[in-house]
Amino acid sequence: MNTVPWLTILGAVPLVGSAVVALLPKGRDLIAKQVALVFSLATLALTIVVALQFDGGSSQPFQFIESVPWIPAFGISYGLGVDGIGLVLIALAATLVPVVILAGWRDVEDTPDARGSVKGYFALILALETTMIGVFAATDVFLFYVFFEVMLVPTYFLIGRYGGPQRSYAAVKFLLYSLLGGLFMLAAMIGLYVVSAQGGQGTFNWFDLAGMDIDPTTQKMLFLGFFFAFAIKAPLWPFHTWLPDAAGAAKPGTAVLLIGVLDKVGTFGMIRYCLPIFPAASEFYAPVIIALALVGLFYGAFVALGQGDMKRLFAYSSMSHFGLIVLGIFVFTTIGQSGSVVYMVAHGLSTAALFLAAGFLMQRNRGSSLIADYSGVNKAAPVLAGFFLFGALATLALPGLVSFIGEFMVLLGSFQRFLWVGAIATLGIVITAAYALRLYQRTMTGPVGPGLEGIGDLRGREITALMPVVALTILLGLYPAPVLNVVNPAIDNVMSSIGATDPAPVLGSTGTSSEGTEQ
Amino acid sequence: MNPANYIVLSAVLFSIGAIGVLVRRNAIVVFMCVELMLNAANLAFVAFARMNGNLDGQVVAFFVMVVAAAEVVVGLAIIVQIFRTRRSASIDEPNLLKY
Amino acid sequence: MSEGINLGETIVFWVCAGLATLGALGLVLSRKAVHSALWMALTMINLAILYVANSAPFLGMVQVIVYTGAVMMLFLFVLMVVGVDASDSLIETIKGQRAAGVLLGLALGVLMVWGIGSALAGVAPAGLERANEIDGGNVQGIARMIFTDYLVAFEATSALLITAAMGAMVLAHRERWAARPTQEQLSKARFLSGEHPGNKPSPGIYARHNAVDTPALLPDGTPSELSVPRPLRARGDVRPVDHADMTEIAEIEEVDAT
Amino acid sequence: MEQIMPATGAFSLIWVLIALPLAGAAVLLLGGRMTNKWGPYLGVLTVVGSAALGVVMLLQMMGLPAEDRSIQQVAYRWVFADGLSVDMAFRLDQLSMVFVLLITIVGSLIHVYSLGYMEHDPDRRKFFGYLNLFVAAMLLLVLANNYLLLYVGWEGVGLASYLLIGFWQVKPSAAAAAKKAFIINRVGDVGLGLAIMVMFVTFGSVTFADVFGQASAASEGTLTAIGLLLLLAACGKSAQFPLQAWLLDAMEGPTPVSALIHAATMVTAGVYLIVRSNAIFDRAVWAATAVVVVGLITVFMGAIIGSAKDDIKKSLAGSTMSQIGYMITAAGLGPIGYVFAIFHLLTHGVFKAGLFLGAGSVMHGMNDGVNMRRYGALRKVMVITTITFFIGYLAIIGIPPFAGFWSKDEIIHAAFEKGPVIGALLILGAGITGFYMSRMVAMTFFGKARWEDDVHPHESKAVMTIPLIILAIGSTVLGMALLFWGHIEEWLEPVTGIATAPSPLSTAATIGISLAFVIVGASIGWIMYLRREVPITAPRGSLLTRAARRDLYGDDVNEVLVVRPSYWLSRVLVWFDRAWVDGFVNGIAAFVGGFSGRLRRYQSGFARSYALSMVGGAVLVVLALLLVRLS
Amino acid sequence: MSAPAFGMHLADVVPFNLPSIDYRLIAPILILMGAGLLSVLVEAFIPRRGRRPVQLIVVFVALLAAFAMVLAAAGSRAVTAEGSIAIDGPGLLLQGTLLLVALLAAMLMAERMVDPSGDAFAPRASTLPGSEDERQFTQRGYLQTEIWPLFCFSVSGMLLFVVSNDLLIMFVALEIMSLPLYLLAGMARRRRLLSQEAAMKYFLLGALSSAFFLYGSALLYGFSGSIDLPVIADQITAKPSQSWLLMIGAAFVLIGLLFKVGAVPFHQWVPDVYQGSPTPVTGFMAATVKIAAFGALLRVLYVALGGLQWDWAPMLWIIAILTMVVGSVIAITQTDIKRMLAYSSIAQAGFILVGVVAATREGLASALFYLIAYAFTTIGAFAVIAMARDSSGEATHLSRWAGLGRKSPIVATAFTIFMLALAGIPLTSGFIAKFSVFTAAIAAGDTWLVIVAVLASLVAAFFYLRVVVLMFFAEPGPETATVAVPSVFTTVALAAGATVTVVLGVVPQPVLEMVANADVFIR
Repeated sequence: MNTVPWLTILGAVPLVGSAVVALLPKGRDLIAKQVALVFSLATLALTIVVALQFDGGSSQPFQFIESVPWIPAFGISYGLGVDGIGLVLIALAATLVPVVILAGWRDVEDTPDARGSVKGYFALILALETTMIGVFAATDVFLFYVFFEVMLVPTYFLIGRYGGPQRSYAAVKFLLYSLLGGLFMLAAMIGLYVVSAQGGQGTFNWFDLAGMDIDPTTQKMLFLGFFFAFAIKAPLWPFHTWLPDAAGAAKPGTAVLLIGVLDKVGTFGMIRYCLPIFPAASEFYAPVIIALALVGLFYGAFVALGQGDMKRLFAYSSMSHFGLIVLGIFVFTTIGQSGSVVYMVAHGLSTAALFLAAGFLMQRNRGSSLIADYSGVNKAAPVLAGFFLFGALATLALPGLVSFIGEFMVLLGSFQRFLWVGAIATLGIVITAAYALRLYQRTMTGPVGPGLEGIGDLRGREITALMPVVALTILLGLYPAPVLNVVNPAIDNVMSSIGATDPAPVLGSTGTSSEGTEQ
Repeated sequence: MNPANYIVLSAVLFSIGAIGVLVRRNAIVVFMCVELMLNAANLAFVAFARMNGNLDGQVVAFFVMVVAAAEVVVGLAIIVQIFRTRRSASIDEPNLLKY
Repeated sequence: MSEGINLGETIVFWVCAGLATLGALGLVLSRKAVHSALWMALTMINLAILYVANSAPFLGMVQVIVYTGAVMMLFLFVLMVVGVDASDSLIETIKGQRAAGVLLGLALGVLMVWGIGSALAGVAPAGLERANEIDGGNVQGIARMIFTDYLVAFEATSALLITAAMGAMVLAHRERWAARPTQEQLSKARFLSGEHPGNKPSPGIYARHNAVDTPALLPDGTPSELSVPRPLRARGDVRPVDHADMTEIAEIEEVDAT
Repeated sequence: MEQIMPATGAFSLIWVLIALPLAGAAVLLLGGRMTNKWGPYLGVLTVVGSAALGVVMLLQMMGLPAEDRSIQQVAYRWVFADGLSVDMAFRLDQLSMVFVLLITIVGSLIHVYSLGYMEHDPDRRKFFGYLNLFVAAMLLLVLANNYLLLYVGWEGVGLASYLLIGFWQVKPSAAAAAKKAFIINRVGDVGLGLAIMVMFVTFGSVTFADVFGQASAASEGTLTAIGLLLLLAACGKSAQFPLQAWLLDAMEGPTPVSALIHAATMVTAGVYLIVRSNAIFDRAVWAATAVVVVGLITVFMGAIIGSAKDDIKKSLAGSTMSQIGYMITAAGLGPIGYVFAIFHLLTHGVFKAGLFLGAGSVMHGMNDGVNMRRYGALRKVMVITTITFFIGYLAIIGIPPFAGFWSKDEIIHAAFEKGPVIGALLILGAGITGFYMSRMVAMTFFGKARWEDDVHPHESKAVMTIPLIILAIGSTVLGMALLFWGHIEEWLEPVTGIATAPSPLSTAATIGISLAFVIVGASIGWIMYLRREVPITAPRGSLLTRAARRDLYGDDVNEVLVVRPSYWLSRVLVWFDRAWVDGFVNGIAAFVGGFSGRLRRYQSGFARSYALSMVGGAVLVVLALLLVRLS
Repeated sequence: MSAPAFGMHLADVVPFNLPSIDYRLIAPILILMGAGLLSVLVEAFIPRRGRRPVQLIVVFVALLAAFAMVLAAAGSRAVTAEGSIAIDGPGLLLQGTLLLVALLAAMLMAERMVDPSGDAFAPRASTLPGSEDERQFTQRGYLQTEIWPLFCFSVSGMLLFVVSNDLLIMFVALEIMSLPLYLLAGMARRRRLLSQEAAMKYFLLGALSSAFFLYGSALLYGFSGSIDLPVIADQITAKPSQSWLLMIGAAFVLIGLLFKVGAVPFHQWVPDVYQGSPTPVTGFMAATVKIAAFGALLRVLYVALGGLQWDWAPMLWIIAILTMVVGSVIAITQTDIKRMLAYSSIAQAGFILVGVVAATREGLASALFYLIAYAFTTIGAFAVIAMARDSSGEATHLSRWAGLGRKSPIVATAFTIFMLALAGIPLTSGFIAKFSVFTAAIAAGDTWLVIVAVLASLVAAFFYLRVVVLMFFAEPGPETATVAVPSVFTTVALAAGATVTVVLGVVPQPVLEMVANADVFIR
């Protein structure tokens, strides 16, 4: 066992960074940025150290376990630990934060009506990172909830203070919507605690709760509470309307963290909490959820197709992708769930690429995010256009990129369980291509639009910020083993905890059976 | 006669006092109505003391008189203060605080 | 039934109950606040009688002295301050307040009377003889309880009384921010100001116009503007003295004189 | 069960085949401006390197016994989860070998040609990067040992195609064409993806070896499903009916791209896919029949479109469609057709590349004009181009001994074996081929010059003409070489299965008949466009001509059936999202706000009102308590 | 009647047993009352200039001494003063909290830096608003130091209220607590018309509620023959008949207490009084009256009416729902921050009632915790409100708070912490409080009540966050209030409020243990 509280250290580093940045004297903006970057890089380095120590082959799905009693009165402990799923999502967060910091280097200065200070912006981002790490590392449901909710606060400020014209409305809507889900989850969580207390001292310990046998009726009620919160977060159709507003109002960097990491908490929560703790309820609700996921997949894609605003388009596209992730989780196949996790990572990266590239573009044109305001950027800023295209391709899950692996695994897993679901979902890839390329065509190609002639191409810093994302997208696409190696055991654990088994191939491995078809 | 009649009387007085509070506009009269309600309570205490056969009720009634006296002083002081400011003892007139 | 209620008490009850209710209704229904207060006093006195009838002679006395004597006097006193004539208009200004108030009050009364009546139907009073005997009397009994069982409450009421005194003083006592000037100081100030030290002449009274705007005539026959109120002077509303009038007046006077 | 050999010797470098152009692409695309100068040469070198390596491998493979020629190289485990394991693994067998050679050699030639053709383009570094990317993806497509990896190559070439069609993005038409190509291809990709899923669900694996090995055990229904889905994929990539609409627009790309991607290699990937999956089609009669039907329809669609277009590249594109229709038809014929499908694919790859490059050379001299009605009499100023183009012409219409003759004839021949109707239709198609190709040659190189004023046609530079010459030579000899020297039937037999030899008698008959049709068609073409003056503005033409000019209404059908409905659906959903989904949420907020505004009016400021509510509350509380007790 | 009342021989008198009073246990109450008396004397004998410091010393020393006595009594469980006073876990806990919160409130009341003309109270409450007298007194820097004895008495009443074990002492304590508050409410330095109006409304409605309480006591006395809470409880179990007396009596007593708590429909005084009173008094009232009233309410419900749980639970259910919903909903359209916090306090009362309804030990403990958390947060919030000023005094209109976060980030951040706590965001005391209340309610089977509470929390979150939005997301303009630089008093109160709010959110275990150990009333 580990004696070093790695996860605590990991979470503490950005928090300390946040405090340091916040306490810097006014006007030392450059130093604030540099300090923020250093801390975020240190976090990334630590994450890599942790990831390298993670033993994917171990029989123990959760590692780096820490547990200290926190509020014994309610059986609450400060419990941390990661399995493969948590680890890759933490890694995703740790990767994206320095990227966002670097990309947002001049976000505050370049927004004339920004409400906050430079150091505040970066302090909030670092604080957000702490909560992101915490939420993925918590093994105590209560602790998870705390991070889940506290996470809203820095995000709220990031949107509301540093966002675009609709920021206030969007921030409040985001917060209230999330709180609504969170409060229902709180009620369900308390219900869970009360159920666990029926046999003596109640607990919030995930390991105990996951091993608990709850009667199906109760499960169904409690499940709804948790699922509702996650469905809002993810966001699943029809609980999504906060996302376009929030993403539309937020700075690109904020939007990347919001969609790329924060929203993953929803899908992460489903796979970590809904399934293992409420297996019977999960099974009961799966058809409905799958239906919602499918609706969301196509709904999001079609609305994205009709969007005139880039940021909103990305939001709807994400909604569509979240439909896919949720689908992968609730078809109860190893492949589908592994795929979902891979897709979470992939989506984080692709969102980052696309959103940041779009952000760089908008910054060059008075912050306009209207597609109609752009044309022929490729001519004026070819490198920018290149990254933009890369982002679009990552979004449409081009094979060879990591998003393809995730998407395909989800589709395959769905197909494996429910033939028609998988088949219908697969049709989504056409619409995805349609809106992604339509966006590129409208903005980047054709004659250079008015006012765009001299916008200037990406600078070194901007390219530096984008490169890691691009590189990871390609590398993991060609060699996803680092992710799959740690995710697969965790998924096996989830599958066994819900008692689901994969459908065997029709012919089996021996190939002797000639019976049966896919019908 | 049933000793409960005392209690019934007190209930009637209490209700009349309550109605007075609701329909009268002069703050002093309203306050007198409240005093009437306290008196009704006192009557109930006294009657109950007799019915229960212990003196607690009478003691309470005694204390209530003391308390009521103090309350009257404070209340009247407040009313006088308002009157001096507004030249009116109407309870409806101070109506700046609302919604 | 250890202690029946005799006829005398029954009569007393019905009389006093009737009067008390009458007083209460009078309190609520009188338009003039003073009348209300007097009706209230009627109720209180009757209640005092009922206390006595209920084996609470001490309380009956206290009721008369403290309530009717002190509290009601205070009420009346304040009423005097506020204005004896203060009366409510009959028009209810808050929509529906009166109807709703009466309705709710009646509902409350009905609920209470019905509930209490049914709860106490057939209950006999235990009587206070035994309780009074323990200490040798009603007053002694109350005294003992006040100084033993309810000592803390008794002590605590002192805080209440001090608060009351304090409150009355804070809100009603007008402190001076400077020493009150003496008679001498006042008269000196009056003369030193250089203004007209004595009474100003009253306006001339010629009831042919708005009389206050008419200056008085000094003994020498000249009009004195000082006799016209200052606001009118400031507005320039001083009626000029018409000499035709003067002679006319003189003639009239002469006629009168003769 | 076939035997799969580990990679030894030169075969251990299979991955290098792909990696070399890929590295070139990476350097070119990421290197930025500093590679402007030498980048294109690097691009050429990497492809030539791959070609050389391919030749070495061919030699090594030829040295092996026929049953040991299926080489597999596993790089690493790629995608895996419980029950799923897909390797990054390559398979080099006889079929992929010929593709490797076709891709790298034709690719090299086109790279070289492009050095000249793109000389003055400011973005030519990117062009070469994309081309390299294409070559890498195409090699991955043919070298993959499983369907999933094939899928990567499959979309990879789609991406390269997208990038190259839209290379001149400033032209909105080019950008639109690129998008259209990608999206229509995506429809095909759905087929491939679903096919892979059915395979996985059925066989538990997606490697060629496992799928083909167990295919006999699967039910015919399953195999039919897989076959039809693969056909859908092939239709998308190979521009077969009903997913043909993109190919004509794809001519917006630079001409070398049209030659390499939209004639010689990528568009034939569908043929490769079907032939590669022969184990499935052999056991799925209906799927195979569907393949034939699709192929036949496309033969005629392509030919008719090719006959009507005045744009030289579009006409050639129609021709490509048609020729691939031949291949697809052949692939649908079963074991007797596979080999000839591939055979025709190879010869077509060479002569069509030559034709396209020739067209490119012509355009180069004509200030990038593509309208054949403004050509004419170019034989006088472009001798080499004219000769090489003419050789390609002879090859495509199938005049012996040029390459096309052998391969097309074999297909027609095999079709007759399957059924006389198919054969007859193919012969008819050959006749139309003769017509439109003659028309093209006549309009371009013969007749009177109808050039626009400022056009000064000239022969292209050597860097462009040398590839033309090489391809012309290929167009001349390749058919014979492969048939008589290379024994392509025997070479491919381990992969495609034993083809029953066609009877020689029918051979002679079919040759005769088809030649006759070709000559008749060609004559009509020559007569129509050489005897009469070619009008500069196209005459209105017949109903068929007009339909063909509009791509036989392919775009209109798409527009009505797909584009417009999608557009309206997205509009409706955008509205629905705002008005109803978001409106509902905001409506709740507004409702609470309004409720609040109404509720606060009860706080009237009158103490008596407050007292009223207290007394009312008291009544209610008493009632509530009593009710609870009474109930 | 034969016994002569007078002239009796001493020997004839029945032995007069001195009442058994454990003065150690009631010392906190006595200390505060004594302090009140002492400060009356200070008013009488110390020259005007010296009064304020002496009064402050008296008050602070008394509060601290009383707190020390509460600490010393920790763990005691005794009924003393002949059954009038019950010292037990909840009582002591609430007394301790009351004293600490009162200490902070006293600091706010003592503040005289934020207003250039003095403290928050009228220099002389008896002067007419706008009169020459008022101007002169203001100019001369007069301070109404009589607030201190009133304050002391009020606190002593609260201390007594939460430990009173019979209905009489409860009534007396209620009045001791309330009368000074009625007076203090009317003594604001600025906006005196509002202040006086608040005092009158508070007084008249308070007197009405007292009448209800008293009449209810009478009926309970009639039912049980005693005014001792435990005896009433015994009688309830002993004689289930005569339920009408009991029911109406219980209802009236509860009405009296629910009024003080600010529960709907007895809540309407709250917004007016909170808005009109001097801000330190509002803070004091909001924090302490809530504690004291809930303490008494819990004692009556759990001790005297424990046997009637099935009767009052549904009624309280409805009241809790009404209170949460009405409070939260009306608050969202408020434009005055004090008024908004008043509605917020109504809503918070509803949340506490959720714990009360549970009628379990956990329910009691959770309500206690909620009270503690709420009190410190509230006092902190009012400290901030007292500091936000413009030329006319306190800037309580919400529009004045726009952009405050930019102008005074530290104070705005503190206020944000309070708002987040009231909204129940984790890592603040408010969250743990809500959490424990909901836990108790769900454990008691009141799931639907919790779901309503959850929805009300959401609505509540909206208006709490609206302030945050205003402070941080809007640009400061000329209208924006200025945060006055306070003296050490307000600073300490603010810091203490914020610290407790955060500490109770992060490490609530010690306090949770305390409330868990204090979850049973003595009977």
